[in-house]
Amino acid sequence: SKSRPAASAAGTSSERKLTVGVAFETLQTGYWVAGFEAIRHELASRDYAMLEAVADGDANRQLEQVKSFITRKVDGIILVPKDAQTCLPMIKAANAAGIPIVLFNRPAEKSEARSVAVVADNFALTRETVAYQIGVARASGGRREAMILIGDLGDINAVGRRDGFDAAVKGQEDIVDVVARVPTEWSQEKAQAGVVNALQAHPNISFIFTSSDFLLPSIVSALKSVGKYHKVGEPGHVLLAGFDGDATAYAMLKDGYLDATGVQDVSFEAKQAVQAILDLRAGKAVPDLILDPGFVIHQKNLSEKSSQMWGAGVGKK
Amino acid sequence: MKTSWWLERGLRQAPLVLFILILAIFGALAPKFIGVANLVNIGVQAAPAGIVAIGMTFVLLTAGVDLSVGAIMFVGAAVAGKMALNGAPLWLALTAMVGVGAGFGVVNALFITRLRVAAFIVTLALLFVGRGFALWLTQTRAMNLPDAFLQLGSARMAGMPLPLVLFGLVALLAQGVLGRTPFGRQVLAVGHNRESASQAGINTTYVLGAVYLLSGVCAALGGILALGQLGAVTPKFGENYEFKAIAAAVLGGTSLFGGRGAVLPGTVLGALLIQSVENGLVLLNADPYLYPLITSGIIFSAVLLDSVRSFLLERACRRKIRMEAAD
Amino acid sequence: MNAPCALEFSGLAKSFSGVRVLTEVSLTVPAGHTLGLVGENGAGKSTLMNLVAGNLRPDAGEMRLNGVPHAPASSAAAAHAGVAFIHQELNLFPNLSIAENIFLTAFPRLGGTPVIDRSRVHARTAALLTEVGLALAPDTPVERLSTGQCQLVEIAKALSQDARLIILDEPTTSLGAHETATLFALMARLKERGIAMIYISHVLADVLRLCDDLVVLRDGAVVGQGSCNEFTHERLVSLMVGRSLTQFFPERKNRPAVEPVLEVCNLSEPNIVHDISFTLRRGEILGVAGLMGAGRSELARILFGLDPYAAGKIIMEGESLGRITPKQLIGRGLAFLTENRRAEGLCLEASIADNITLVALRDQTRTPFRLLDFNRWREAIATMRRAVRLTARADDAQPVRTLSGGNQQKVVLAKWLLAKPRVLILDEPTRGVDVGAKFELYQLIFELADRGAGILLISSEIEELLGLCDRILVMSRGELRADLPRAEFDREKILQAALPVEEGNA
Amino acid sequence: MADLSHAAAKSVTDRLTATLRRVALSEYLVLWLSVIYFLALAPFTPGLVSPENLVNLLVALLPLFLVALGQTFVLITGGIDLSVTSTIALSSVVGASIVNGNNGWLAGQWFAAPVAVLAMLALGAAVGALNGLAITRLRMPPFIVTLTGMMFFSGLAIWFTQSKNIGGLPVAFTRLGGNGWLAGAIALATGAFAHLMLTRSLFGRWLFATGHNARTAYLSGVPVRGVTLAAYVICGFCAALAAVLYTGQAETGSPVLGQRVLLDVIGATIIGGTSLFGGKGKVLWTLCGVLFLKLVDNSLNLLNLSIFTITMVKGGVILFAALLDATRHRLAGSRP
Ligand SMILES: Nc1ncnc2c1ncn2[C@@H]1O[C@H](COP(=O)(O)OP(=O)(O)OP(=O)(O)O)[C@@H](O)[C@H]1O
Ligand SMILES: Nc1ncnc2c1ncn2[C@@H]1O[C@H](COP(=O)(O)OP(=O)(O)OP(=O)(O)O)[C@@H](O)[C@H]1O
Ligand SMILES: [Mg+2]
Ligand SMILES: [Mg+2]
Repeated sequence: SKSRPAASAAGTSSERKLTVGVAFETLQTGYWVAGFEAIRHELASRDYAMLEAVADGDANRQLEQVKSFITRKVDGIILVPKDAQTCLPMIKAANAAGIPIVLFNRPAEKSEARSVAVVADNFALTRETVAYQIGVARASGGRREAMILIGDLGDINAVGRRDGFDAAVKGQEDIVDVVARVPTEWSQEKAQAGVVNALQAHPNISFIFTSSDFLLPSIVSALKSVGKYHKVGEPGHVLLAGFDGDATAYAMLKDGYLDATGVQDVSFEAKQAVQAILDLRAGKAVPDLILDPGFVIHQKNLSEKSSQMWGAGVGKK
Repeated sequence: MKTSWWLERGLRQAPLVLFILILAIFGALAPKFIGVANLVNIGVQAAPAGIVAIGMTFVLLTAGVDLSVGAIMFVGAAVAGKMALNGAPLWLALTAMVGVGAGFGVVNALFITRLRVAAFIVTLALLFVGRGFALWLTQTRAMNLPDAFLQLGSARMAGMPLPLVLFGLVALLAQGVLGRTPFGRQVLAVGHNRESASQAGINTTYVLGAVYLLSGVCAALGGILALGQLGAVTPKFGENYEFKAIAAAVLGGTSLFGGRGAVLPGTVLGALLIQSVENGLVLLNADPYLYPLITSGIIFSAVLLDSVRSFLLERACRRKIRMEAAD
Repeated sequence: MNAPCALEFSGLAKSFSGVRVLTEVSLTVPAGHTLGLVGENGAGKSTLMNLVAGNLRPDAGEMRLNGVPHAPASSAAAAHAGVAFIHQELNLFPNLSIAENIFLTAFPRLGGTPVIDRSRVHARTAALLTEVGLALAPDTPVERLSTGQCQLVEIAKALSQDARLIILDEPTTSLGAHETATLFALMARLKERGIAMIYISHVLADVLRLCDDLVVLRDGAVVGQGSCNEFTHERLVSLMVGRSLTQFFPERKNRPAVEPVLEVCNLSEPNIVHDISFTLRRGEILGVAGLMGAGRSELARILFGLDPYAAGKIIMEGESLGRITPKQLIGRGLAFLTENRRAEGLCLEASIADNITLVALRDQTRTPFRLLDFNRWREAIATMRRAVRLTARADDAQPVRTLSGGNQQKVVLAKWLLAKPRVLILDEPTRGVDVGAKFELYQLIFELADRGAGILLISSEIEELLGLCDRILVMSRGELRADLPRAEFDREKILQAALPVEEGNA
Repeated sequence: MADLSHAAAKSVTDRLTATLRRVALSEYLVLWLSVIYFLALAPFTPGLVSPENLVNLLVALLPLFLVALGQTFVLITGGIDLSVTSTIALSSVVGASIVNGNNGWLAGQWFAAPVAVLAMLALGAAVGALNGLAITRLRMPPFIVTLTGMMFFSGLAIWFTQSKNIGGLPVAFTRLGGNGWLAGAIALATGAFAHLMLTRSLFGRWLFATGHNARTAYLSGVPVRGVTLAAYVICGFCAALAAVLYTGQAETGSPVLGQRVLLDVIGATIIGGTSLFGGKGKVLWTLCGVLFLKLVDNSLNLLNLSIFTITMVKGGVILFAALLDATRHRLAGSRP
């Protein structure tokens, strides 16, 4: 669907400024902050008011927050739920109040509750990213010991990315041998210690995938401490790939340290989410799922794709 | 006679024995585990939480608790990070960080000693205030710090990594203060009973205040070491450190009801034990789902052993009325 | 004598949340004199001393120490001014060693550093311990000491401070005869050094013997004051209680029955007790005498199921008790008043009411749901308060912590009496209890015996044992040394049996 | 005339100060604080006084109240239970895996919901019993036992579900938490029962005695171990009951359900007046503490403050409440 200028929607209720409630489950990584800012920017550019709430990882609290949005009679809700199931009561509450609700980046499970979701596909995008990484490994020849940094196992995105990784390496045992799976619980420290320890146990590790780019500094610090932080193409380079496409990843790509990362298109998702609310208010048909195709950015397509990478934008600011 | 002597010795050193046992088990499963390099690693990784736990030990000894340590680390790191990114020299940023720790410590101390609010609540409140403030400072963004911080973490002193050296020094100093100075002894007395202590002529306000100040400073030092290893400040920086620190201290035999415990070997051993388990599991490439199960199982067994030990010790040392007339 | 008085009070007053505890107290202690301070439980003795020692601040009036106004803001300030206070409720830290307890606020240090000079601490502690007659290593943890030994440590601590005025608040309550004699000798030496002392005790004979001057407090006011030789025992008592007391032990009407309630056969536990056998009969009051550390309290603890025993048998009312918990024993009609009322007898922060009803709670409930019946509950409390004559000033809901020592002991006794026990083990029940109240407690003990309960009375006061018991056991070093029927009661004989026999002739 | 009005004014101010004093010294200070806070914020906070919001507030408060209620029992014994959050998570996923319509063990059966609820409650009680046994039989410190319990049971819940949420719960089950009336009735009944237990029953008295001085209690014939064990079982049970409500509200069995409420639970209980050192606590105090905390949360949500501000203000408000409480104790001359 093509995004339309806001004027038409605003015109229908010009007497009152529209208010949209934005409820995020967390703001704890750069990706979510970027998403939050993109939505704020998008709403501001259309001169809408925004109510904000962050649930800090607690689904029940998020339900309370959505209910208080409803109490305050917002005109639409953009929600980043904790997971696919716990958001159902929130969607139902919004449905019951007749308020359009759009899920940002995480879809809801199928049910009678009506919502629109704008999502990137964690699983597929990770699989593609890792496939690219494997391709590089294959080209360089030889078998590599590999390590994955797994996110919080209570987080569906982390699980999706882990599954994407597993799918990509399946059948590629001749190229990658996964010797270390480091659970990070989304903590930099655990990641750092885990990587150091894994490198201790398997000094030959030369293939690392992190489930989120915000853990990259931990990997870099661990690699530096054992003298294995080299640029792409240099001897001893450890193949590195991540997910998200944040500022650190952009810098590392530019400087030639990172091989690839899976990028979700934040501004696209934000635009789509806001537009979907307008369309729903205007009674137009909106598909249940708006897909952010996302893309893998790597050394070869860097110049061509970097303009779409949100981390590049943040970096410039 | 001889055997009972050995038994008592063994019982007294039980935490150490257990620690060695765990090293042996992991070592047998993953030979790399007991390599010098890895053991040094464990020490380095245990250092941040270890130092925080040392400060926490003092607080626990007074029958208090400091839940704000994690928040202190975060605020300190955020302030230091901002300064460093704006061009301040490293030493200034680090001093500021210690200053933040001391500042929080003083606020805790004021509320607890002067206004007589329960330590749990004061430090819980400061946890919220601190984290909120630091989130605002960082705008919940991750901050990648200049390389100087990372160099600090990988620097060496006398062949040993700087964090390890610092950890050792702080531990020795703390144990010295606790065991060999009047202040240290008074901490134990206050922990047993604040009112009795004040009747015995101890300036409890001073002792309690100093203890929270110490804890704040230790939290900041721990934060510096963590920064040295990570080179970045994220919104989760320092999260759950309060539990980690308390766990290390209690694992080392410090009582939450005050008056009992030690930094060496106690708390230090506790911190090392926890870190060894995590390290060992990574070396074994264990199933991530099993991490919490195994870690908690081992901590549980350690404390269980400790409680069995103190029970047996208590029995062994039960007062004897009659001298052994037989021999 | 123109030297200023060591201590002068004028018009001191103190109240706790509106209740007057001290009114217009004025008195003087000349330098080098020992002042005896006596009064009933709750008369305000400890409170008065707490004012001197800086733990409390007076509402009105002033104090002078050696002629200088004395208004300590804290106990540290009072100690600095030269006042040492040996608390009635021992105030030591069990998690620290003897030496550390003594020097807690005044550690000798190494040079100008903040590091403790351990060898000096050790040496000075050893010297102090010798002076008070306690043969223990300075680094012994205090938690391993008995109450009596703790008391001696408190005294050593007071000595260490080089005080000009030493306050001893009931220092002999848990001392044996021997330790008490050591203490008195020590006090004599201190007096020679010109140190003023205030001596508080319920043992009036001691007070009359030791002190130069006397002050009697009643309900927080001075009712008698003068040089010691103006007072007799009888006069002191009548001043204290406000009426004359003609006898110190009540009349015993009944004699014990023959059937046994508690039989102990060859009870042994290595290093604790050795081959103890005795029988307690219905209605009998069986005394247990012995020196400090004789193992009497240990015996009682074994009987009450708190400590294990290796061999022997305990039979209660014909049934052998195996390993059995206090709860079950209480259910069978056993009661045990321990010697450590603060740690084992009371919930200090809980109310008087809750403490009194703790043991016999079940009797205050009502079926079907076993919910508390508040009427019955209140009634039980009122009855027990009357029975033990608890001070009327205290409210049921008041925490026990705020009671005077003697009244606290009455609460513990009330708690056990409410359970109507058939065997009652009393470990130092009259410790810290004033004469008037003691008489009442004795009456209660007699009443209980008359109702058929067997009573095992452990006491360090031989007079008390002689006056109350039908039979006296003497213990020494965990062994039973003598079993004397009333006809053979003799102070000398008891003391002789209590002395430990040398290893050689054992 | 002027005199008269003067006198009247004086008597009014007198009465006012007397009332203020009474409020300040009341053990329900937190309740008064909540009322004052509510009245003070009402004019500035859009939607605070609206009926829907009040209902939301009350419904949101129920599960937290239940967890805090159980915690009160444990705190009275002088212990602490940090494992309540993972108890919630574990019973949530177990209940959901029994009752869910996709591949639940009892999917579609009419008795699925009651069996699931019973299983959850039994599980909660069992977790509590494990904690209690380790504490009483193995003489381990409660803090560490329940801290490792927190790690273990939460790890178990995540492992059990392999990180997946369990949706598709039947209405018969979710209604318990989702329907405010039912949830309210459950919480009210539990609260009333607990109140009776604490104030009127033998067990309640034993609980307080154990918390005041376990040694004395044991010597006085209180089954200290049994009482302590029971406190942890009750705590686990209440956490599981809260899990029923939380799961119903979220319509999902989630292995991370309730993981963030631990500090809220203990904070609310302590603010209410229950002591961390044992021997003090009341159901009504806990209710007031929970009310206060939730009211603050709710109002800050409605005020549309940023997450930073919310976190900081929450800390400040907790501190302020505690400060008032400490002052009250000092005025009353009693101990906190
Ligand atoms: N903190 C307090 N709050 C309320 N009342 C108190 C407090 N401390 C003491 N009292 C009351 O003051 C009175 C005097 O107590 P005090 O301890 O001075 O008596 P005492 O003469 O030392 O008695 P005893 O011989 O039993 O030791 C008692 O009635 C006691 O209940
Ligand atoms: N071998 C020993 N080692 C350590 N302490 C000892 C030893 N022998 C005796 N004692 C001390 O003697 C004390 C005896 O305790 P206690 O004074 O309670 O005995 P008792 O017979 O009950 O006397 P009383 O009832 O008069 O106090 C013990 O507390 C212990 O500290
Ligand atoms: Mg007294
Ligand atoms: Mg004794």
